[in-house]
Amino acid sequence: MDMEKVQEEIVEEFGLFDDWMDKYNHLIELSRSLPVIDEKYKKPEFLIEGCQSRVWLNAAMEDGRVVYTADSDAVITKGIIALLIRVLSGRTPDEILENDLWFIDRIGLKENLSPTRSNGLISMIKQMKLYALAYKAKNQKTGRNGESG
Amino acid sequence: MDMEKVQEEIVEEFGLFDDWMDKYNHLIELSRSLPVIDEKYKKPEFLIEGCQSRVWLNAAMEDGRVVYTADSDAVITKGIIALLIRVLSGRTPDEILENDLWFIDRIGLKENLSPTRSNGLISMIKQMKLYALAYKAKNQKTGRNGESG
Amino acid sequence: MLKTDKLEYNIEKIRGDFPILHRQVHNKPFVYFDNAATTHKPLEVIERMDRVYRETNSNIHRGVHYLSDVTTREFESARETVRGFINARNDHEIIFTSGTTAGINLAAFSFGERYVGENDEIVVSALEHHANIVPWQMLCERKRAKLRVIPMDDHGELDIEEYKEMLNDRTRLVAVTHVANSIGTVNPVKKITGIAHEHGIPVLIDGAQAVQHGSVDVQDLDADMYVFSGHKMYGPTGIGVFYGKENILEEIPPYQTGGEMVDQVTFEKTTFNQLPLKFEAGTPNYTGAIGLAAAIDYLVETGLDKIAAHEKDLLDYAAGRFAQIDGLKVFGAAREKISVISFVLEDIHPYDAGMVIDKFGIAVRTGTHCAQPVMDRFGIRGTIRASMAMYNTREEVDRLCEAIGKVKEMFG
Amino acid sequence: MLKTDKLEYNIEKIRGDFPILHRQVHNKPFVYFDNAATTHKPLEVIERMDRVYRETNSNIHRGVHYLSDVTTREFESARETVRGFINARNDHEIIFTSGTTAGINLAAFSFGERYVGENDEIVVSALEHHANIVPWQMLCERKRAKLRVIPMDDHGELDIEEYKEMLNDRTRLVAVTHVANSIGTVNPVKKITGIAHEHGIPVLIDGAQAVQHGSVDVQDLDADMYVFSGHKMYGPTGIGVFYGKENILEEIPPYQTGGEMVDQVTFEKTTFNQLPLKFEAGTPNYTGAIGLAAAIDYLVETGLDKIAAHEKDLLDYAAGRFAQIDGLKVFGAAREKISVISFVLEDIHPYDAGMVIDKFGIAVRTGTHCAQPVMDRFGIRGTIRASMAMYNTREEVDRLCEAIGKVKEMFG
Ligand SMILES: Cc1ncc(COP(=O)(O)O)c(C=O)c1O
Ligand SMILES: Cc1ncc(COP(=O)(O)O)c(C=O)c1O
Repeated sequence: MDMEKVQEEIVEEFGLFDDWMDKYNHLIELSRSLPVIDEKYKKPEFLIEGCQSRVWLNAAMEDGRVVYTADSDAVITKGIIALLIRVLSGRTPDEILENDLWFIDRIGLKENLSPTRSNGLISMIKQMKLYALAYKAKNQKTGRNGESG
Repeated sequence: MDMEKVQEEIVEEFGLFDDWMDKYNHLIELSRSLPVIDEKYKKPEFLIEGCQSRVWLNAAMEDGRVVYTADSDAVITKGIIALLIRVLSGRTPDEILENDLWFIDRIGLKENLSPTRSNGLISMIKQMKLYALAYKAKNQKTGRNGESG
Repeated sequence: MLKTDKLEYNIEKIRGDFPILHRQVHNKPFVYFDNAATTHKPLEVIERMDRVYRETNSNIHRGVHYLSDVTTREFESARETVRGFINARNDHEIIFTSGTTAGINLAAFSFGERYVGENDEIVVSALEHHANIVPWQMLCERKRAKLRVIPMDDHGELDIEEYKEMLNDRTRLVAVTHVANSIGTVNPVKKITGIAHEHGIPVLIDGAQAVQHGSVDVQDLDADMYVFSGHKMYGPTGIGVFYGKENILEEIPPYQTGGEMVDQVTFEKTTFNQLPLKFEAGTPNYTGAIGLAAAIDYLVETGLDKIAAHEKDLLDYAAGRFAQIDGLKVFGAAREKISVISFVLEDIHPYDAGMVIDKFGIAVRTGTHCAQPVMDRFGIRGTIRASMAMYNTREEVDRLCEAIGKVKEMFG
Repeated sequence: MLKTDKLEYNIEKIRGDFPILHRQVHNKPFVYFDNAATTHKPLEVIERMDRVYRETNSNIHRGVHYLSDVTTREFESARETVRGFINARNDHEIIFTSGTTAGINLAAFSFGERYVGENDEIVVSALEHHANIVPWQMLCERKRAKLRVIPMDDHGELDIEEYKEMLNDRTRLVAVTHVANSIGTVNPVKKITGIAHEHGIPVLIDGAQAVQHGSVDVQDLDADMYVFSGHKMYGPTGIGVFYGKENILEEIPPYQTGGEMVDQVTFEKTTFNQLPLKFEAGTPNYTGAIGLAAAIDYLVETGLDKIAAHEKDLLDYAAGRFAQIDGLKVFGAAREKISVISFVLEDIHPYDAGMVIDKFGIAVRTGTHCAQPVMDRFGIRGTIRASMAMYNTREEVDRLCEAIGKVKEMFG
C-alpha cells in the first residue's frame, strides 16, 4: 500500500471516533503494535529531544528500505510513533523524504493530541527524515541508486 | 515676623493670581530678590542633587541664626528658592528644624510648579535643614545653648 | 485590621473578579490548577493597566511634563505599595525587575562581583527551582567558588543539622527558597536566616511561591535579599521585585547599566545614581509595576490570612480525596506545606495523565517543574502537579479526582 | 505590497486609534512631543493584551494543557512577527528581552565573556544614548579593555574617516546607534557595518529610535546584533528585542540563567537549551511580546513608508517654523535626520521653558536625554527636545511655536 493510501486509511479509522477519549483509546491500542527498539539502543544517542516523554528511535536499511523501531515511556506517545512508523517504515528514503504527512493535521494530532509539545511530534518526524537522508547519502556514496552526490 | 506669618503672607500673595502664567511671572519676579551665593561657592560641593536645573546653596551662622544664600541657572527654580529663603533664612536652627513648610502645598508648588522634579524641591528643603542641623550640633558642642548632645 | 476581615471568604465574589475563570476549555467549564506556573488576573489589575495606556502613559522620572509626572508618581507609589506589602524599611530597598529569575541573576552578578572569590562557598538547598541554582552555578564557575547543597529528607524537608554543619568561614551567601514550587514545602526561612546570621552570612530568599499565599515580613524574617514575580501573585507578566537591605544595595555594584541609573556619564568615567535607580537601568516596566501594585491592593483587601485559610482547606481536602485513590502517590509530606500537590499514578506516565486531564478542561502541569534535582532526589522523572490559588474550590478538586479516575481506567 | 499603500495617510483615523490623544492636560487639548522617550499605544495593542489576560493567559512552553498551548503558540507567533518585521533569517535569532537596555547589557556580558580580553577595544560613537555607553564601559573595566569613540562634527554627523582609522586588530566590536535619540541623526549604519566587516569585526546596532520610523532589514544592513524596545514603537512597556545572527548566538554564553533556558540541571552540571530559549531565562513577558506583535501589525498595516513620509513632512515643517523664531538654536543638522528637533532658546534655561510649555498641555522633554556626551560635545547642559510620531500634526507644531513665543515673552 502506498503512503497516500495508508494515510487515508488512518484518517478513516480516526473518523470512526466521535470523541477524544475514543481517539486516545485507539492510540493506546496502537501503542501495542509499535515495533519496539532493541534495548541496547535505549541510550542518549537515540533519544529525541523536545519531547515531554522520552522517545528512542532507531532505523535500519533493509533491501533499500528504511525500517524504524522505537519506544517511549508514555503510552500516547507510543501510539503516535506507531502511526508514524505505519506510514513511513518500509519505504525508500526518497519516498520518506518527498511525501507529505498530511494525515497528522487531518486527525488533529498536532492541535489536539499533544497540546503544547507538538514540538515533540515535529522532532520525531525530523529525526525519521534525517535517518532517511543519511541512508540516501550512504547509498549514493556506494553508488547503489545511480545518482551522483 | 514668625514663620507662620510669612507662610500665610505667601499664600495670600499667590492667591491673587488666577492662572499659572501669573504665578510663574510672580516667581520670575521673586527670583530677582534671591540673596545670591558668592561665586566662590559655585562648586560641586554646594550643588544640590536631584534637580533638573543646577542649584547651589550655602548657609552661614549669624547671631545664632542661619542665613542662606543660593543660586540656580533656571529662573523659576531661583524663584522657588527665594520663597524658601524668605521663610527660613534668619531663623534659629530649632525654628528651621521644627516648623512645617505647609505653604508649599497650599500654593501648589509641589503638584503644579515643578511637575516631575518635586524631588528637586525636596532635596533643597532637605539641604537647608541639614545646614540647620549642622549648626545646631556645632552650637551644642561649643556649649552655647546649654543642652547636652 | 482590615474591615473585610470580619466578612466571610466570599469565593463567588472572588471568582467573579477573574474573567478568565468563566470560559470553557474543550467544551467544559475551565478548571485551573497550574497556579504555581502563573496565576490569573483580577479585573482590578487588568483595568488598571488598561487605564495607564488609555489615559496617563508617559515615560517616567526625567520629564518635566504633566503626564510624565503623573506616571512617575504612580510608579513610585507602586514601589511604596510593595514596600508596605513585605514590610521593608525603605522604599529605595525595593528594586523593580522583570521577574524572580532576573532578580536572582542580579544578586548572583552584583553580590558575586563584590563578595565572592576563589574557593568561597554559596549554599543553596535541594528544594530549589532552577532559577535559584543555575545563576549560582554560573557565578561559582566564573569565580571558581563552590556550590553547597542543603539536603532534604524523604518528606521533602531540609536537614537543618546538615545545614549548620555546612556553614564555615568561606560561606559567602545562603540562597534558599521560601516555598518549594515542585512539592510545596514551606522552608523554615526565619530559622535558616538566623543560623546564617550567627556566622555573619547574608541570606537571599526566593519568595516566588510565598508572597501570594500569606503575609511576608522581610524585617521579621531578617532576609538580606528577597525576590518574587508579579505574574505568580495575580499581577502582570514582565515585572518582579528584588528587595535588598540598604547596606547591601549600597555596597554591591550595579548589574545592568544604561539610562536613568547613572548620575554623570562621560566617555572616561560614569558615576551611578542613588538607590533605587542604581539598579533600575533603562525604562522600567512602569505599567507592570502599577499593575503589580493593583494586584497587591487586591490581595491585601481580600486578606492574606483568609486566602491562606481557604487554600489550606483546599489542600487538606485534596489530600484527603487523593489518599483514597489507589496507586496515587503524593511527593512531599512536609509538616509546613502550601497549595501544591505533586503526585504520580502508578505505572502511568505523567504526560499521558496530563493529556487526558486536559480533555476535562482541567489545567495541571506535568514534568519536572524546573526542579530536576528534586525529581532526582525522589528517583522519578516527573510528577503531575496541581497547584491551587485563592479562586479554586472543592468542587474543582472533585472534578480533578474524576479526571484521575478516567486516566486510571484508560491506562490502568 | 500592502493594499493600504494606495490609500492616503489618514491622520484622523490614526489619531482615532490612540485613546490617550483625546484627553486634556491643564485644560488644553493634549499635544505629545515626547515620543522618543515613549510612544502611546493604539487600541489594537491595548485590547490585544487585555484579551490575553481575560481569555487565554497561561504560562508557556512546558504545559500540556490547552491554554498553555494557546499562549505558547501566540508567543512564538509574536517571535515570527518580529522576525518578519526586521527580516531576520530565523525565528530563533529573535530573543525577547525587557527592552533595549537589557538587550545591550546581554550583549556586553555574553559577547564580552566570549570575545573580549585585556587591551582589546570596543568602538562606540559620540552619538550614543547612555544605554549604549555604560554597559561597554563596565565591560572594559572588568576585562581591562579600551573604549574608543567615533567623533562627530558640528552637524552631528559621525566622522567616517576617523572611524576607519580607529579599527585595528584589537577591535572586537563596533556598537553604534541607528538613530540618535538626542538630535535625530540617522547614522550610515550599513556603511559602518561594511567597513567593520572588512576587518572581520562584528557590529551591534542600537535600533531603539529607528524601527518605529521606517523599515529596517537586518540582513540588508548585515547587522550582527540589533536591539530595540517595544514601548518606543507603540508597543507595551517591559518588552524588547535582541536580534543576533545565529552563529554569534551559538557561540556566546547565556546571560541570565534559570528555568526554561536549561536542558538538564544537576548540582554538578547544567546544560543549556537550544536557541532562542538559551537566552530567555525565566517566565518571559509573553503578554508584552504578544502586545508588541500587535504594535508591529499596526505599523505594517499603516505602512512604514507612509509613516516615514508623514514624519518627514512634520520635521520639515517644524524646522521651517523654528527657523523663524529669534534666538532659537537647533542642535543637529545631519543630512539624514529623523523625527527629533533638539533646541535651546537663547538665555533661557530649558527647564524654565519646559515648565511653561507644559502649561500649554504640550509634552516636550528637557535635559540631556540620557546622552550627556552629546551635550558635552556641543558645550551645552541640555536642550528642549520635541520628538514626533505617526500621530502628530502640523497644527500641533503650530501650538508648540505659540508656547515658545510665550516662553520668550516671559523669560526674554
Ligand atoms: C538610542 C536609544 N538607545 C537606548 C535607549 C534605552 O531604551 P530603554 O529605556 O527602552 O531600555 C533609548 C531610550 O531612550 C534610546 O533612545
Ligand atoms: C520557587 C521559584 N523560583 C523562581 C521561579 C522563576 O520565576 P520567573 O519565571 O517568574 O522568573 C519560579 C517560577 O516557577 C519558582 O517557582
